[in-house]
Amino acid sequence: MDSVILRTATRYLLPLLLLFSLFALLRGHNEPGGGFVGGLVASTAFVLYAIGCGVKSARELLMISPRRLIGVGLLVAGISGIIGLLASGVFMTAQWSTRDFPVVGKLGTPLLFDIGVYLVVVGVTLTIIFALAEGEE
Amino acid sequence: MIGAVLAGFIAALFAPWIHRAARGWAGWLIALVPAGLTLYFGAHLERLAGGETFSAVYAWVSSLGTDLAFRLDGLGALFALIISGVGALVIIYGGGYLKGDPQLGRFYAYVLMFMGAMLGVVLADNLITLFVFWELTSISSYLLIGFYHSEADSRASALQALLVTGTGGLAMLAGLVLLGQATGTYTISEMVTQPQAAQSSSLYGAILVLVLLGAFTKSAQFPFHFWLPGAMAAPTPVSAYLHSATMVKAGIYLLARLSPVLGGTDAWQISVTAVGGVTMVLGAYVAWRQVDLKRILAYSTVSALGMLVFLLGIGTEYAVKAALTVLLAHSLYKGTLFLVAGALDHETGTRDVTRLGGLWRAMPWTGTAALLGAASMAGLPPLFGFISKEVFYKAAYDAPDLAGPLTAAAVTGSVFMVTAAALVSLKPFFGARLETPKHPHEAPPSMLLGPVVLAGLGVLFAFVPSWVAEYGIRTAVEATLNHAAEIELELWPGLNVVLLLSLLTVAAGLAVYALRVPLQPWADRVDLGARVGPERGYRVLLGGMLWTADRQTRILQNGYLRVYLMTIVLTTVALTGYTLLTRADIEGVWRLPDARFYEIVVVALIVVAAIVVTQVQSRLAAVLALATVGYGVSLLYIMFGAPDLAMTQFSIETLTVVLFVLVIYRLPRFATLTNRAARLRDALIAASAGVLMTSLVLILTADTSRRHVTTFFSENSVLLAKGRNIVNVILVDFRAFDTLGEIIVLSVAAAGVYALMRLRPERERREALPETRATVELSAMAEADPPAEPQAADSGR
Amino acid sequence: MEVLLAVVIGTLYATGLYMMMRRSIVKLVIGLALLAYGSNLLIFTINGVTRGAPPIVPEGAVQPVEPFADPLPQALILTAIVIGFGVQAFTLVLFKRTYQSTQTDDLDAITSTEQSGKLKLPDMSRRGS
Amino acid sequence: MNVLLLLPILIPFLTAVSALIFWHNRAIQRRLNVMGGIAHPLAGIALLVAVWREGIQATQIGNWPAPFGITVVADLFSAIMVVMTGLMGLIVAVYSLGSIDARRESFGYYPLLHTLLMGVTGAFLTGDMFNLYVWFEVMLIASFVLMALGGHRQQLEGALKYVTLNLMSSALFLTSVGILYNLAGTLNMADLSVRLSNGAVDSGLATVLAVMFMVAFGIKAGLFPLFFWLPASYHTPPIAITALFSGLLTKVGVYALVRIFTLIFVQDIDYTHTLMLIIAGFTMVTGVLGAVAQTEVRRLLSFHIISQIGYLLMGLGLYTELALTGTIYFMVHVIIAKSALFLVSGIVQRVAGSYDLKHLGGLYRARPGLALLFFVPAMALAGLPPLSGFWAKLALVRAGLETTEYLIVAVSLGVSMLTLFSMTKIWAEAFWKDRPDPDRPFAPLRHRRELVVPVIALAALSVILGIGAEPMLALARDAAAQLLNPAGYIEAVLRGAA
Repeated sequence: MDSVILRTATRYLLPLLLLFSLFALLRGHNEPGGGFVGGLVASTAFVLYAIGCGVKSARELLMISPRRLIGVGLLVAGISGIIGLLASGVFMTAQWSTRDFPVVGKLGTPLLFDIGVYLVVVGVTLTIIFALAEGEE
Repeated sequence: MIGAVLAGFIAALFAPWIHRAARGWAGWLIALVPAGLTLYFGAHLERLAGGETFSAVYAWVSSLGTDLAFRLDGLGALFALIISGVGALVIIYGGGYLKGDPQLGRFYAYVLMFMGAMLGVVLADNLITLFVFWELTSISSYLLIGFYHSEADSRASALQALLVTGTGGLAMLAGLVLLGQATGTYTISEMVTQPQAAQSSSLYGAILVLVLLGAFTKSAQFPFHFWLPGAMAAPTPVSAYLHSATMVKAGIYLLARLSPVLGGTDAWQISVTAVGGVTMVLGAYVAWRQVDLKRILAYSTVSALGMLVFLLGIGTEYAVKAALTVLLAHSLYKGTLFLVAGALDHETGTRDVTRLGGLWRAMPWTGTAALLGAASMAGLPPLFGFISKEVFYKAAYDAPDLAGPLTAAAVTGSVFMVTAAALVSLKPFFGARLETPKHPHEAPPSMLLGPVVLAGLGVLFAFVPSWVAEYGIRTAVEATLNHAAEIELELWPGLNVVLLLSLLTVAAGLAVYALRVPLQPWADRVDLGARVGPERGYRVLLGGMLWTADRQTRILQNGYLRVYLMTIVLTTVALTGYTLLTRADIEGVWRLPDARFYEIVVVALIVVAAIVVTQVQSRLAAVLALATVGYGVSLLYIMFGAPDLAMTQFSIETLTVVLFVLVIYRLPRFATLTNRAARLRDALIAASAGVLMTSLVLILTADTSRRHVTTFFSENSVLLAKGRNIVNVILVDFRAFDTLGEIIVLSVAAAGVYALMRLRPERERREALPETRATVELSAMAEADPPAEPQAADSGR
Repeated sequence: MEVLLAVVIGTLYATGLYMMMRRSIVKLVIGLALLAYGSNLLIFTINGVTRGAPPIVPEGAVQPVEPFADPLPQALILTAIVIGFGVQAFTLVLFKRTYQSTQTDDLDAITSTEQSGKLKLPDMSRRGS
Repeated sequence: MNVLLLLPILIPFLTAVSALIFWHNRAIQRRLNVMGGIAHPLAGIALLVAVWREGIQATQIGNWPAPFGITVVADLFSAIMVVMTGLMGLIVAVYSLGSIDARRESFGYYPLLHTLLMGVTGAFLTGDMFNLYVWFEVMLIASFVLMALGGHRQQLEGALKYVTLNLMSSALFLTSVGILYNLAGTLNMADLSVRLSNGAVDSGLATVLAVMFMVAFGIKAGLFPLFFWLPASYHTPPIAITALFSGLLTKVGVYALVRIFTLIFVQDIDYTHTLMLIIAGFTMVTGVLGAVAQTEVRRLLSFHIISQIGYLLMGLGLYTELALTGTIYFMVHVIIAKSALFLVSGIVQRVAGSYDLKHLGGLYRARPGLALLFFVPAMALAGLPPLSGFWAKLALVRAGLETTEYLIVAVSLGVSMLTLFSMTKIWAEAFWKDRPDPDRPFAPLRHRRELVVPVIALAALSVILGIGAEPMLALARDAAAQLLNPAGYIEAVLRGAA
């Protein structure tokens, strides 16, 4: 799979796809999208990059180990639930900001939760694919 | 009273320590517990004779109607005295018999535990509590029969005894529960006051059979008797105690105890008398033809137990009196003889009567005890055995029905008992002196005390029969019958038919003894298969069970994943399909196809791709066809208002293809491994599941007006949850808990993949295939669990 | 339309199970995937298919316009799809490792954990004489 | 009270996540493991006390009213099961410290262990059918990984079958949940109970669905003829994992059966519960015969799991208060006794070098303490009085006789005899018999404290549960009464709902 075209294409595709994934994540509450779709798109971006440029450089680009990403994502999701527990006494009760933000609309713990989902999905997918790709070396 | 029962268990806990501390004196020391109990129960005799009873109730498992209820009455006291008294002698005896054995501490513990359990049985006033102790005696017996656990024979005998008595015990449990149901109480003393409750119940027959099964197995009645000779694998003091004096009499106790509730009916009389009679005759007949001292005694015990059951079956006041008298006499003389046999074995190194002879000089005390015991067993005056034989004959002779045949049976059994008695006493001690493996000495004091005391009591009781009658037998009979009774025992009843029968019995018995060698070939011919029959049945049953177990497991758990899958699919289809056809009204209008062209195209694409998956030979083609199905499904999602699903399905499909390619790359090509018939069969099974699912969908889509919670989501998504994409709002807010679980699943899956790829057993790299028989190094073992040991491949097809 | 979808679902279940009952590890995992599609589509279909009309509230409105697809089954299926993905990835790797370890792709040969030990009958014959 | 319901789920969650974050630090992971292991049962006990004192507890996740959001709810049965989960978690967590190798530890063993506990706890506490599916999946994936972790050939082979057959069950479960939503329009169990009992749902179709659920959960519970995955795989992972699985996984399947067949599917008891009795009988018999045919201790014990499941199902099938009391008490008893036996067999293997009866022997003389530690739970399992198994058996037998289901009672008593037979087989072969290879010395037991203390705790519990059976039985009876009168459960869940 050592193709110059693919390598170049993925290099340009990566930022685009990542941007789209963030967009899908943030808009998810109102339009089709969300943490899952966003996370999957982002991982696809990295997977394509890994196919084009190798797993090693994909890892370098990601900077953080995908396994750690999983831990962080779970923690973020967990914390978003616990915020609700602390604030209202019931686990996962949504807490919202009072004013609107551009693109996203209101900020709230469900969004935080969705970010956690996003991180977990990226971490999981990349852990799996990287482990498989490297396992055969 | 609970203290008396628990004393044995508590002492059992400490026995090994006492043994370690006191060494040779431990037996004498530990025997203080049962000796103390003997005094304790003895002290109650006076007041029991005065008509009092003693009871104590402690709440226990009230939810299941089980209280620790104990009640000391005459019957219980008679048994309790035998249990604790013989127990004390046996423990002292055991200290000598097993001197130097590393397991002696355990012996004390088990015997004490048994004693506690046995006392529990005879004192319990609650059926379930009685059963609890009953089972504990079985397990103590198991541990004691298997005392010489290195011997395969001991282990097999222990198991046999446990299985036979245990099975009977479980039947009895069912019987006792039914009895409790029928009478409305589990308290025995209450039950006894209303016998009609059980006997008029429709369950009476079942109760009787089940309870009798328990009693008969425990008391070694034909055809369950064979475990008792097997139990002789136990150390001799154990045989004397459990398998002669006490545990085997638990069944007798139960029959006596429940006779007011269950007895008196024709069914009771016929079955109990018949079983007892057959056991009595058979046991005695087999006894005299043994050569092993302990086996002679074991079969004669079987016979004596049969005698007791026989008497309880007759069930008259006199028969009950006879039963309890015989019981007392038997405990004394049989205990003596077992302990003598043990001493002979211990001192000479053999129990084979053909190799024993002329030992009187070497072992005069033992010999005296043996003679007294045997004379009592043979029913010679002036011994207590004579008195018991007299009342026994009289009970049979006076039986209300069939007195003739019953008396004949009683006499026949007794004749052979006399022979057996002669065999164990005359043969070893008199006649020509035979060489034995060990040079014989008189037994040590610890081993003489038991036989001498028991034999002495046999003499003593014969001279104070009225005292025994007043304090031992009468109260017990009254407790058994639940009404007052007049009891007399006499050493010399005067010249009558019964006495003549006794004389005849002794003469015939001695004649058989004298002629035993010439009679042997004849006897072999009349073997009746009694000894082999039921035991062979046991073996066939056990073997059959093992065979069935093995076979069914090989068939069910056959190792073929596809067969497992097939079974599960067929079970699902059969159960669901059957239920659908029989329990549900299938109706409703099936919507006519209103599909649009492009929808039909997508549907056709999916169907074709799915079928292609099953047919292609190339792995890559299969993966691509699978992906086509996946993309097709995501098209369906987008067409029918589920963009989120479509996007998710689409991106996951893409990643899945990458995954498959990464993995399948290294896997082998497809090969067609099954033949056409198997493929057709599988296709039919799979199709049946498909048809079921299609039908379900058709039935269920007929009515989709059941949305119940959806309205809440659509109404509140924007207002309360501040999101317009309802699916996403459900995922991150309304049902975010699901999503939390979901990302955990993902995380674990990732961790799993990572671990599978990176964590491999070290030796896998070295060996292409693991060896078939693992030789596990100790060092590796101590460090970590080894892989499962592969077993020899002996069931492969 | 439901009739067609019902046929699709039946086909997916049938082909999935058929593939699982082959003797090949790879076919087994493909069969599992087909089964997953089948059950997702089943939930989707029986809970009402509605052309177009995703369950999204138009901007400015507070409620979606009827008729709209039931969002709950969609959320459930989405969860199931994602869970299925994770499980499938693990399964795939597990099967691959099994193949590497056993050196065979033939499921019928993968039975080493299954043999029942032979049992000897307790020997009673030595007793009695 | 909401926090009490959440803690048993959150504690293992946070333990697992923290351990995941400290992936490379075994020492911290081990410490977290113990802390989480202790906190979990404590939280469970707190919950049980609350339910005992104040009645059924429920909370709505995200504060969305039932039946729209997800309800977490604990009645006595749930709370008992949560306590047992925490207890088993603690026992196995400690035992693992001494028995799991460093390599497994550094590949996520502890996070996986606690994730499994979280999944199990979640399944016991959720009041929502789909959420139950999710927790099942959490539990399953964690068990998949634990089973395969280490990558030995036998583990992989076992895991292959385990995974495949359990995924079948999941697919069927998911399908059934979809159909359930179609039929009733709700996923909340209490709401389902209401809607299925008030005629809103076609009862014939509900019965069909009930049977589908019975099969789906039946696979997880290991019922006849769906149990194949269990004997194929349970003996392959390290013994600590086997013990945990044996204690909890099939029990979750049984829990789910009990829950739905007391709360939701009670519209055609004659049919469904009779079917259950038939299956229960076959499960008991085939399981115990399977055990009888084994000589490998772990396989033998694995088959016993199946047999015991038959007893649990028998109580549900009889469907009286006493019968359900029996099931619940039996569940507690069997979790303890069976795990103890597995853990003891692990010690035996360490000392004597094998799990195979053919190679074992001589332990009675050489290791009397170990013999006692085996004997107590073994006899408890065989139902010997006055140990825990006896009361469980007695309750079921009584319930069966009271409802005149004589056949199943006879079968259950026969099976208990065979159970005793197979326990004495281990006893006679591993302990009584002389060592077949007297030249091979017994190995000294390393990590004695971590290995022996949990087993002693379990054996002691088995004795206490037996001799002091009354408190637990009374608790089980109250739990059974709650199950038979779902009104309280429904009220607690739907309280304040529209």
